[in-house]
Amino acid sequence: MSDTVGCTIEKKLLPTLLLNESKHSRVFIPKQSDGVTEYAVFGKGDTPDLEAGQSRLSPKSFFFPQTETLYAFDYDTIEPSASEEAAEAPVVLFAVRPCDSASFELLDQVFGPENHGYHDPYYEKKRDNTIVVTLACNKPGSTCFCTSVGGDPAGTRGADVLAFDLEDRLYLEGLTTKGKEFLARNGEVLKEAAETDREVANTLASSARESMPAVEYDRATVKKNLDDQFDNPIWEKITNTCIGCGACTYLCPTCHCFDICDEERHYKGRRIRTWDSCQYAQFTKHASGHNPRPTKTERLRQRFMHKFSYTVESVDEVYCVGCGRCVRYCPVNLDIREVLREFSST
Amino acid sequence: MEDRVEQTSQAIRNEARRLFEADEIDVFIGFESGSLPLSSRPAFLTAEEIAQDPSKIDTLVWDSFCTSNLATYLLRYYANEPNRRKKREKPYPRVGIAVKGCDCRSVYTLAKERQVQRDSLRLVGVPCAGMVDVRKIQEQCADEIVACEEVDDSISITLRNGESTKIDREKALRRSCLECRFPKPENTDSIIDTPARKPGDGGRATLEAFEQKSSDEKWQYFSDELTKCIRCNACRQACPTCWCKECFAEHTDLKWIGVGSDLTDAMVFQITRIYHQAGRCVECDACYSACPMGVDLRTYTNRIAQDVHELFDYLPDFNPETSPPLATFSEADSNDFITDPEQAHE
Amino acid sequence: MSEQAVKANPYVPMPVTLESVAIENDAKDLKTFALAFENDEDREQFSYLPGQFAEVSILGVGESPFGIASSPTEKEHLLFTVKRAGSVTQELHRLDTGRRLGVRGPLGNSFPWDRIAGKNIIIVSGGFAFTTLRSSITYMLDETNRDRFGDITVLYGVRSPGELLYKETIAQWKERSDIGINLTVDREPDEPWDGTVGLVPNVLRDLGPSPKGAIVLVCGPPIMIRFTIPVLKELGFGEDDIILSLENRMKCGIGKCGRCNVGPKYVCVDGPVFTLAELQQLPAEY
Amino acid sequence: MGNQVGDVATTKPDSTAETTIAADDWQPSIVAFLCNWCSYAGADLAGVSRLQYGPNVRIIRVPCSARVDPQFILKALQNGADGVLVSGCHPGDCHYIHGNLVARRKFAVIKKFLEHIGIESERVQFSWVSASEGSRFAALMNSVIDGVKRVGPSRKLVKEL
Repeated sequence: MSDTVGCTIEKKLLPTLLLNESKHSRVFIPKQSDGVTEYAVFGKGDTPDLEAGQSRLSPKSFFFPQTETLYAFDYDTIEPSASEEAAEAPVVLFAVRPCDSASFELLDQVFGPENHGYHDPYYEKKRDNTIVVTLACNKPGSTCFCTSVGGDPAGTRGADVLAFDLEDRLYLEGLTTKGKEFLARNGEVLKEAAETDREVANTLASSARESMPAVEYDRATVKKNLDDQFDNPIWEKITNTCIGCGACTYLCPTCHCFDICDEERHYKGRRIRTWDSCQYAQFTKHASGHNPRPTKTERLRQRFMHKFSYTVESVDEVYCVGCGRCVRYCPVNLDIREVLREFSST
Repeated sequence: MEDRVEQTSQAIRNEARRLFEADEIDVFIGFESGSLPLSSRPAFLTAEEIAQDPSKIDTLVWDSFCTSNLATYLLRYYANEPNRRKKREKPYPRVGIAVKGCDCRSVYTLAKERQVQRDSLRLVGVPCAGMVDVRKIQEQCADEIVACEEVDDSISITLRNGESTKIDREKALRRSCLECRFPKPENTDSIIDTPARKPGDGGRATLEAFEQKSSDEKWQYFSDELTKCIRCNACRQACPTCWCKECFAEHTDLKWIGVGSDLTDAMVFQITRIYHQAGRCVECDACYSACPMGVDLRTYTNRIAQDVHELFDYLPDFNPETSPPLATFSEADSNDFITDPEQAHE
Repeated sequence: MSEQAVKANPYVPMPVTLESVAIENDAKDLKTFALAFENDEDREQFSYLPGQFAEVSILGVGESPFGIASSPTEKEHLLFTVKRAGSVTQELHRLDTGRRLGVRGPLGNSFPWDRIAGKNIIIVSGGFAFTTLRSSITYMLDETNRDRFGDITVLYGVRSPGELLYKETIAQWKERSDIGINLTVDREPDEPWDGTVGLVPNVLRDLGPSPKGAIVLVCGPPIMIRFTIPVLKELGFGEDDIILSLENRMKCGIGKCGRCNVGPKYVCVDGPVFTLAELQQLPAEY
Repeated sequence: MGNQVGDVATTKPDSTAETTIAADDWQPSIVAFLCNWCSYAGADLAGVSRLQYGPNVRIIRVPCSARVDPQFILKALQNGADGVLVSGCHPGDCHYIHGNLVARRKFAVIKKFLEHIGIESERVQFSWVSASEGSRFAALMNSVIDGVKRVGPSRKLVKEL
C-alpha cells in the first residue's frame, strides 16, 4: 500500500477487524444509549455506531481519567499505581472525531516532557499505548466550529489512522508508523483503495467543511483584544448568566486542570488526581483565605484567556478545538462562539 | 389574535419598560432568545443600558424554553459575592425579575432565609404554562434540531436533514411542570395576564409507582442515575437555594466527601445536597435541566418535598411569614420512625 | 530513589525524616521543620538554589508547597518554615519528630544568582516571607560564596518582636562585619527592642540604599510590597533590578495542573521568582 | 520499587488485633452516636449494671443528638459501618431544652430519604434512651444488632479504598 492511496474496508467486515484487534488490544467504539454517545468496550457481536456523532464526554478521559490513582501507600510503602507501572494491553480508540483527536495533541504538550522537562508517566504510558483511528465528519453538528479554530472535519491532528465513511465502506489512511502498522496487520480485511475512493473522500470532506458555519475568529485579533481588554467591564456582562458550574470545563476536550488529594482509611490510602475546574471558587483560594480570582468574573475570564491568549503566547496553540460541547451543554447557553465574536472586532 | 408566546413576551416587555420608566428598578432579569434552538437564557437589562437604547427591552422573550430558575441570580446582589461585602454601605440595587410559580416560591424561600431583600425586588409574576424538557423533544427527532418555532401549543422543529416536524408542547413538558402544584405565582408586585396550567398533583402518582420498587430496585435505580454524574456541580450552581458560600463538598479542612468520580462520593454529594433542600426545594427542576448528563434528580427532589409535606404539612409557599420546617420543631412531631426496643421485642 | 526514577515520575515523593521542630514566634503558629533525607542518593540529587521550593507530603493528608528556608550550603537537612493554616500545615504542626514525610523537588526557578553575583544585595522583607531570604543570606555568607557578592544589606520588618523568625541565626549575622542587618517593628513594642520602629517602606526610605550596582530582593505580604515598590523606584532602582517571589495555590508543582498561573506564566515552573519588569507584563492575579 | 514513605499515624497498627471472622459467623459493626446527657449515661449504666448486649458497637459521644449532622451517618456508611444508631434524650428531656426536637425533624427526613434510595430501614435507626434506662439501652442495642443482622453486611454506599 502506498502512502498516498489508502485502503478500504467494507462496513460488514468492520467487526472482523475489531475482533482481530481485540485479541491483543482493548478496543473502544462509539455506542449510543438513551441518546448519549459514549466510547464503550468492543465485544463480540458489537458494531460501532458510526452515525452516533460526537460523544457526550470527550475521549480525553482515556489518557486523563476523571480520577486516577497516582500511587497507593500504606504504613511502610508507597507503590506506584497499576496504571503507571503495569504493562497494560494496548488500546484502539475507534472512530474518534477529528476535533477530539486534535485535542490529544494539545494535551500532549501539557503532559509531555516538552513542558518544562517534566514527564507525566501516567498520561504518557496510556498515550503511547493507544492507536487513534479518527473518523472524518461527513455531517458536522450545528454547534461544531472546528474550522474556525484551525481544525477540519477531516483533520489529521492527533490521529494514527484517518477514516472516511463512504456509505458501504470506510476509506482508511495510515498517518503514523503506529497507524500504518495497524493497517498492515489487518491486511486480510482491507482492500487497496481505488483513486476514486480518495476523491470521494475529498469531496465529502470539502462539502462537510462548507456546511460549517464560520465563527469570525482571528487568532491574533482575539488574542490582542483579550489582552487589551483584560479589565474591561464587558467581562462582568458576559459573566451575568454564568452560574459558575464546571460543566464546560469537564466536557471540554482540552481542559486539563487537576487536583491532587489523598484518601486514607485504616493506615492505607492512595494519592489520586482528579479533574478540577478553574470555574470553582476554591480553585485558586490560598490557605490564608486570599483568592486571586475571587468572583465568577475573574474565573470565567481565566477560562477564555487561557484558551485564546495564554496558550497562544506560551505554546503557540489555541486550546479550543471547536467541538461545541460547551456550547451545547452549558446550562445557561453561555456560548463560546459569541464571546469570541465579542473580542473579534478590530 | 396574537399567540400566547408573543403576547406574554410583549406583556413582560411592557412591564419592564414601565418599571424602568417609573425609576422603580436598576436591573431587570428576564429571558432572551438563546443561541441554540430550544433555548432561552437569562437576560440582564440595566437602567443605564435601557436609557441609552430603549429598544433593548424588546430582546426579552417568554416561551417554553425559560427553564432556568431566575431566583438563582438574585443572590449576587446581596451577600453572596465577596466584593459585595466591602460595598455594604451602598443600597441594594432594585431588581425587577420575571418569576414563574417556582421562581417566585424560591424568592420567598430566600427572603425567609434572609438571602434576598424582598423590599428591593419587583416581582413580575408570569403565570406558567410549563417549560419543555429539551431531551424529550430530541428523543422524538431522528436528527439534530437546527431550528424551532413555538406557536401556541405546538413547537415546529426543523432538523439538520431538512425535515420538519410539529411537536405537541404538552407532551414535551418537564415532569416537574406536568406535576407542578403552583404554576401561578402569588404575592408578586404585578402579574402578567396569561393563562397558567392547571395545578398538578405534585407528583403523587409517579411517586406511588416508585414506592412499589423494592429496596434493591430503588438502589439499582439510584446507582444507575448517579453513575452518569460527572461532579460538574451544575445542579448545585443552578439551584437558587444552594447558596452556601462554601459547599460541604468543598471543605478541605474537614473533608466530608472525596472529590473524584467514586460512585459513593457522587451519591453522598447528591444525598446531602438534596437533604439540604428539605423544606426549601420548590421542585423547579433547574438542577435537572442544568445537568449535562441528564441525571434524574427530579425523583428525589420531588420525594423529599413530599416527605416534608407529609411530615410537617409544609410546602415552600408564597407567604413570607411561615417558617421553613427544618428551622423549627413541634412537640407533636411524629415519633413513628423511632426505634423502641420494648415494642420491638413484644 | 534514583535520579532517573524521579525524572520518570515527578509525582512520587522522596522519603525524609522529621529531625526537629522549632517554634519560631510567640503566637506559635510558625514552626521550622528540619527534614533529613533517608536515602543518600536522594540527598545528592536534590540540588537546589535559594529561592526554590519543594512539595512536602504527609501521606494520607496531602502535600503543600513551601519555600526552602535552608541554604544548599547547609548539607545536613532541609528547612521549611510553615505557618499553620490549611489541612496539611495543621497536621505538620501536630507532628512529633521522627515521623517520616515525603519531599518532591526542588521545584521552580531560584533567585537569579548569575545576575546577582558581583552586585550589592539589598534584601527587603516582611513577616514570615523571610524563609527563602534566610536561605539566600546563608548561601551568600557562606565562606565559599561571600567573595562573589558585594555589600549585603538586610531590612527585615515584623509586626512585633515576637514575630521575628530565626532569632538565633540573625543574632549570629549581627556579629559579622560583612553584612548590615536592619530590623524593624511596626509599632513601639512593650518589650525591649534594639531595632528601629516603623513600617518597612518608611524605614527603607530612611535607609536609602544606593541603586548603583545593586539588586534588591523583596519578599513580604502583598500590602508591604505594594508600598515598597514606589519607594524603591524613588530611590532609583530599575524594574529589572527589583526581584520578587510570588505565591499562588499549587498542586502539582510541575506546570501541569493548571492552578497557579498568572497570565501565561506558571508560578511553579516559570517562577516563583520574577523581576518587577516581568510582573508588570502579567495580570495582577496573585 | 517499594519506598520507605508512608507513615499515616504515629503508632503502627497492631496487625494481630484484626481477626478473620467466618462468613456465617458475621458480626455487624455498628456506629452509635450517643448524646452525652442521656443515652451515653444510659450506655454507661448498662455497663456498670453488667447488662449483656452485643459487642459490635462503636460509641461516639456527642453533646446532643442535634449535633449529629446526617453527614456523619453517611460518612459512617461510606466507611463501612453496617448500621448506624443515633440516640438522644427523650423528647422533653433535652439538656439544651429542645435540641432533640430539632434533631427529630432532621432524622425523620434523612431516614425516609435513605429508604428512597434503597438503604434498608434497619441500617439507620434513631432512638431515645435516658440516663436511667440501662436496660432499655441494652435492649435497644440488641434490637439494632438483630435488625442489621437481618439485612446482612452493608454493601450499598460503602466506599472501596
